[in-house]
Amino acid sequence: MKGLKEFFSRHRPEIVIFAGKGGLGKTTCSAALAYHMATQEGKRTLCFSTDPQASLSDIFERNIYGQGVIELLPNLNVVEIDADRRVSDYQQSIKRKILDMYGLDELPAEIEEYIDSTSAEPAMYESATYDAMAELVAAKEYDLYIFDMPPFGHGVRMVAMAEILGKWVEKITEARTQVQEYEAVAATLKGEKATEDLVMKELVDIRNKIKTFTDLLTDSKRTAFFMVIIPEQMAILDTERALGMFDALGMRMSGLILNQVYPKELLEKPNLSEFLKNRIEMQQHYLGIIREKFGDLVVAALPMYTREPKGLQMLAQVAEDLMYPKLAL
Amino acid sequence: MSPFWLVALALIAYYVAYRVYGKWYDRTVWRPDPNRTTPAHMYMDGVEFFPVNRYVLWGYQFKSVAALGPILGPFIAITYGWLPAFLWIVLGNFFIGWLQDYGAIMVSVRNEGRSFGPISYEFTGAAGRNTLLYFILFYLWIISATFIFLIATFWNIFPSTFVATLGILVTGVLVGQMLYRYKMPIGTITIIALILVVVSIWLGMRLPTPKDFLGPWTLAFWAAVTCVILYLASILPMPTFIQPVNYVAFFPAYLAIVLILLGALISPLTGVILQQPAWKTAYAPFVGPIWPILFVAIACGAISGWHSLVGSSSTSKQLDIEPDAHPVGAGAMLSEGMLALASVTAYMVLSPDELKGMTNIGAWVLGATKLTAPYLGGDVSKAVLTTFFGLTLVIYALTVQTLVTRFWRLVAGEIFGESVLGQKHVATFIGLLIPWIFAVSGSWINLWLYFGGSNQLMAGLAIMLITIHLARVKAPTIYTLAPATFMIVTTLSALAVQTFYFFQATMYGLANGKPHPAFVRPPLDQYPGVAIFLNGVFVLVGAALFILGIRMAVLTYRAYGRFRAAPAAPAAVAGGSKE
Amino acid sequence: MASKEQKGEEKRPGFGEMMKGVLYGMASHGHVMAALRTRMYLEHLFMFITLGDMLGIPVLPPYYSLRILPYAVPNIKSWKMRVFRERDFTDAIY
Amino acid sequence: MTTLEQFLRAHPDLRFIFTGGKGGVGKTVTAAALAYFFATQGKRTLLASLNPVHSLSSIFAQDLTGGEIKPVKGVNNLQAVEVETKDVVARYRENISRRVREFLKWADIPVDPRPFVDIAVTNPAFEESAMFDKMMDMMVQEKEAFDVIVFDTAAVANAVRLIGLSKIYGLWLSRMIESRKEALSLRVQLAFRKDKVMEEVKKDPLLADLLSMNERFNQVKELLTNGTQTAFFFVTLPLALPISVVKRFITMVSAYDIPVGGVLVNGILDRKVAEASDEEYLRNKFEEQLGYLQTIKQDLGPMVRSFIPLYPQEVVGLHTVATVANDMLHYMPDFWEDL
Repeated sequence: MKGLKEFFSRHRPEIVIFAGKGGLGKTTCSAALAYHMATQEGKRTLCFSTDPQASLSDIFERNIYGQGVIELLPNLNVVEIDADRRVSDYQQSIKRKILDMYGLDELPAEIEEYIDSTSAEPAMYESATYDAMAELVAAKEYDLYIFDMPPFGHGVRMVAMAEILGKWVEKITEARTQVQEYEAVAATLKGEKATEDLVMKELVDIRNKIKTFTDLLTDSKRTAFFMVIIPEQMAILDTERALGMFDALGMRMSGLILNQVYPKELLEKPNLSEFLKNRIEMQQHYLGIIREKFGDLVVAALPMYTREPKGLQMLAQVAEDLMYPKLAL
Repeated sequence: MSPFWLVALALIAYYVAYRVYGKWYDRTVWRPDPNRTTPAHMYMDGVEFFPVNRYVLWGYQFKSVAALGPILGPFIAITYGWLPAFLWIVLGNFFIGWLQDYGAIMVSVRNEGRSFGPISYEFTGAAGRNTLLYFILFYLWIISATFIFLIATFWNIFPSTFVATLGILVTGVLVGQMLYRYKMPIGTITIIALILVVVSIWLGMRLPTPKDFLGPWTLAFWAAVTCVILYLASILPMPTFIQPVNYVAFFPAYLAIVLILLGALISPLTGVILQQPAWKTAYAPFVGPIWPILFVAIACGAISGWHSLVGSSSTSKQLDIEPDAHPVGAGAMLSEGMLALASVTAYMVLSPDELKGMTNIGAWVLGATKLTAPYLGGDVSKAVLTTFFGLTLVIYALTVQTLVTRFWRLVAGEIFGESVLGQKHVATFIGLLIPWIFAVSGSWINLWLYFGGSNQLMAGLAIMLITIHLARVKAPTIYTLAPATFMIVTTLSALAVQTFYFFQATMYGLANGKPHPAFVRPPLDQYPGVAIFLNGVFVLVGAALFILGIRMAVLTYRAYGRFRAAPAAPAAVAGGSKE
Repeated sequence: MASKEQKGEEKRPGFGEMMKGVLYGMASHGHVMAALRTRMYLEHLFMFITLGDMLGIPVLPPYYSLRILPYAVPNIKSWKMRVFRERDFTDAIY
Repeated sequence: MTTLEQFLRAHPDLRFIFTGGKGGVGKTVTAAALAYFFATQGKRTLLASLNPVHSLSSIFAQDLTGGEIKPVKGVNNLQAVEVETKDVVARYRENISRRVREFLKWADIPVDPRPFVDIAVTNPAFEESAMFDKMMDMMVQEKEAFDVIVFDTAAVANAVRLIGLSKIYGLWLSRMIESRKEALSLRVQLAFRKDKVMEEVKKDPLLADLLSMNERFNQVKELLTNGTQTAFFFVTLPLALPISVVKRFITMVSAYDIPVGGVLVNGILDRKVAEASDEEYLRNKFEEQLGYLQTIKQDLGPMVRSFIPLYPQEVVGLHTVATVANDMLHYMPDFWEDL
């Protein structure tokens, strides 16, 4: 197992994404990597959690949820977005824009209701998260962005979403362009000047944003995807499924990170409790399967820590294990 | 006699129709109200409904209604002599023609801008609309058959026109590209287009196509080429093909009208005189007796059903104020009458020698050249003028036919829905294959009369719909009921006569084992079975048109009776709300 | 075409203007209508995938659609009218 | 502390059980154990997994895939289903794309409208709505066939969405219905064949769908907020992250008037196991656990219903589910009282 250090010596991604099922340690890995990159490699790093469970706050032991970008240490910036609030802010801004554009005092009821009820659209929440990510990346303020993906659909959904949004904006731009073309011709024939299309301007803006980000996400040179896995049957099945989804999207997984592994050496301890012995043996069994199934894809393995990894000190430990894994598969 | 006097007389008649009869009729029947909100304002959506100034609308309506009908119809009509044709064009227009065009616009304006499909639905129910739908399906086949035949014929008899036509099409496509892709100003585009039109004519003269090069199959070949062009027109986006081609075609086509009218008006100076007899016969074999045939032969010059379809489809939705309907509807129709007169004139100036037999479809070109050459450079320019007028004939036929083919596809889509037959490519293919077969059959005069019959019948039915509306709002109906009845009886008779001819021909064919010589042309004379079969098909087509026509007539008369007996309709039904 | 709100009592245009109108009507008006209609259907498509749920058709997440909404506000009514008007085959002659 | 047993005795009419919690805390296992328990009590029980990625099959070590309700082999009265949404999504898409195509009947446009329609109906979130839809379906339709339905509501994000949805979904639905009605009445108004269009409008499948969805939604909302029939159980581990998730979760759920059944603490390292050896691992872990359990007791004390020990093996197979079900009701860590 080569470790992430080796990976980063060969690759210089601008974005690192941790995907996978919830509860396996994605957030911990994200936080640890961010900590390492910021403090050891001197990279301006942003760690972004899209996980609605707000665990970044717990890991850094500081409430950062919905507070915007916070600089925890020099170079180490974290943000945990409150997607709900983002959605409602966005809705407000649209309302205000309509009022301003037409000099209205209040919105037509139909429009107001329409805007309000969009928060019920299940994808609204994800789109808002996506938009927040795109916006941060577009600002280009950091050398490295680390995203902790939400657990639903293994975070792969987010990429699928990027793809769909990309296609969507392509299509509506195409339709709009044609609308404009015909409008322009009608105007030309009438001897009038075609009016500038404000919608088009907006679309170009949206498209640039989505396209830049989606291109970045799908460029394996600039974006690295890691998935966290633990040596249990269900996690293995899940990982296989996620890899399938990745393939379907035409994307490549940069590596798997094994977590919560009991050191095999423990077995040699003479008075090992039956309990631990059983667990370790079970793990060994699944590790074998992992080796067989994923082999070289596993880039790092984290031991089962004796304490829940939180706080900067523990993070330093996790980071160390991530970069230079001591465990062998 | 100089054609001038005829044109002058007609002008006076039309002036009276427009100013005196028209104004009186307006006061008595429609009472257009400048304050009544028109659908253009009521439903303004900037796409279908929006007010357009009356000059523009007049130009649009005239352009949409003026086609090959008034140009070629008189050619058949003068079989009986020019006087009956002349009288029909003047009087038919005076008492019937403009009333229909005008009424179609008004009835639509007073019914929320609805077109004839919805109006027939409202007045005569689903049965009426469906009958109309199927009637139109056949009607369009027949139009297509005649126009495809004519285009093919023109290309063959004017060898310089094919390349010129191609030039116009290519220019049209270029204009589309300049407009849509390069977004050039329309002035520049027009200048380039006009230069290219001249180049096209020049090229056409330089590169004549060989005459009859495939022997009897030449016509079939040219008809197939026409179908290919029409196919493209039907499936390509309208704004980038049909419309720009129309734009380019507009200039030569209308220049031709202006030149002929001018030629007729200054004929006392140029010395061109009438050479055709005013009266020839009351019965032409295989064409039919003067009544009802004359009235359907001039397919558009005096009255045409196509006009009310156009008028109620787009024009009525864009009428700014009700009084505009008079100049737009009546004005355009009377102008069309002038176009028909100009054509009659073009035929009249030909000597009986020049107009030999019924085969010379190019007679109009000959006459037009004769009328205009004297003031356009004399004999030297004759070759150019022949190409030019030949080309305009093709253009008239082709531009209308592109719309007809596309329209047929939409009708097929409506009838066959999402099944294969309603599918864009399949529908277009069928909408061209059948007319192609019809065209190749060669019974073009009789087909033309089918076309005229169904077209004028359409007009009669349109006037009936107008009459129903008037009955509904308790306005005087006699001024439309009488013409409608005359048109319906005449056209049904004409259809019956033509169907009977085809029936006779089929029987003759079956009895003798070879097709009747008057109802077959090369190449089908080589295939008697096919020719006889086609005659049989034409019997069926005629019967279908006849039966659908009768059905629609019955439905409209019934509706008329019903509305006549009903108490006055509330104001809302009578038209837009009062402001 | 510019709409004339003052009805009935517009001043008579000069001959040149008349001819311009007539020529435009003959040469271009049909084309303009065809272009406008094509534009309309394209706009239908555009609106379906941005604000389709305004028609009670639950379509894509309108997160970015909302940014289009302000521009569409004044046209929503006429858009609905255009979408829902039942069209007949006889409306398609232009 | 009211134990799970006491709680269940006090709520004999419970029909809908939901489990929630952070990912990886053992929700599915807990749900399976609860269902197993109800089944052994002689209640006709349905265990429904609403996860986008199902694991019922691996937990019961038998094939429960396919989206059909299947009996669980080896347990009387217990049936299970791994809910699939493909059919709902496909029907949904087809329905919408047909409506859209209708509007383009006369459209003569230079583009192929199909990809536009496709993109308009491609939405990963449809699956979530569809899942919610299926859940509503089950609550309304399978009510009679089963005495108890246990829902495993997937990772917390989905569960939040599911619950959140139940509030805004109503708003969204009623707006959709309104728009659709407006659309249909406009259609009639702008039709020339009013009677024909009226017929079509009456049969409008979209509106029918929306209305039935609304009706089901109202029924479900009532059921969801009914404390004698419904209970939400939250699963946590004695670790900081899952605990804070559960806390946030409970606040939210209560705000929606959804009855909370209680908190189930999973993965308890028993004192005996920890002290049986002198490994640092277990000792440290036990120490750490005491701290977290203290937090739980402090913050969630009265809500705690049961404890599930940490097993040396992964919970896979029917017998282990049985063990969990048994422990869930009877296991009590001896140090809880002293915390």
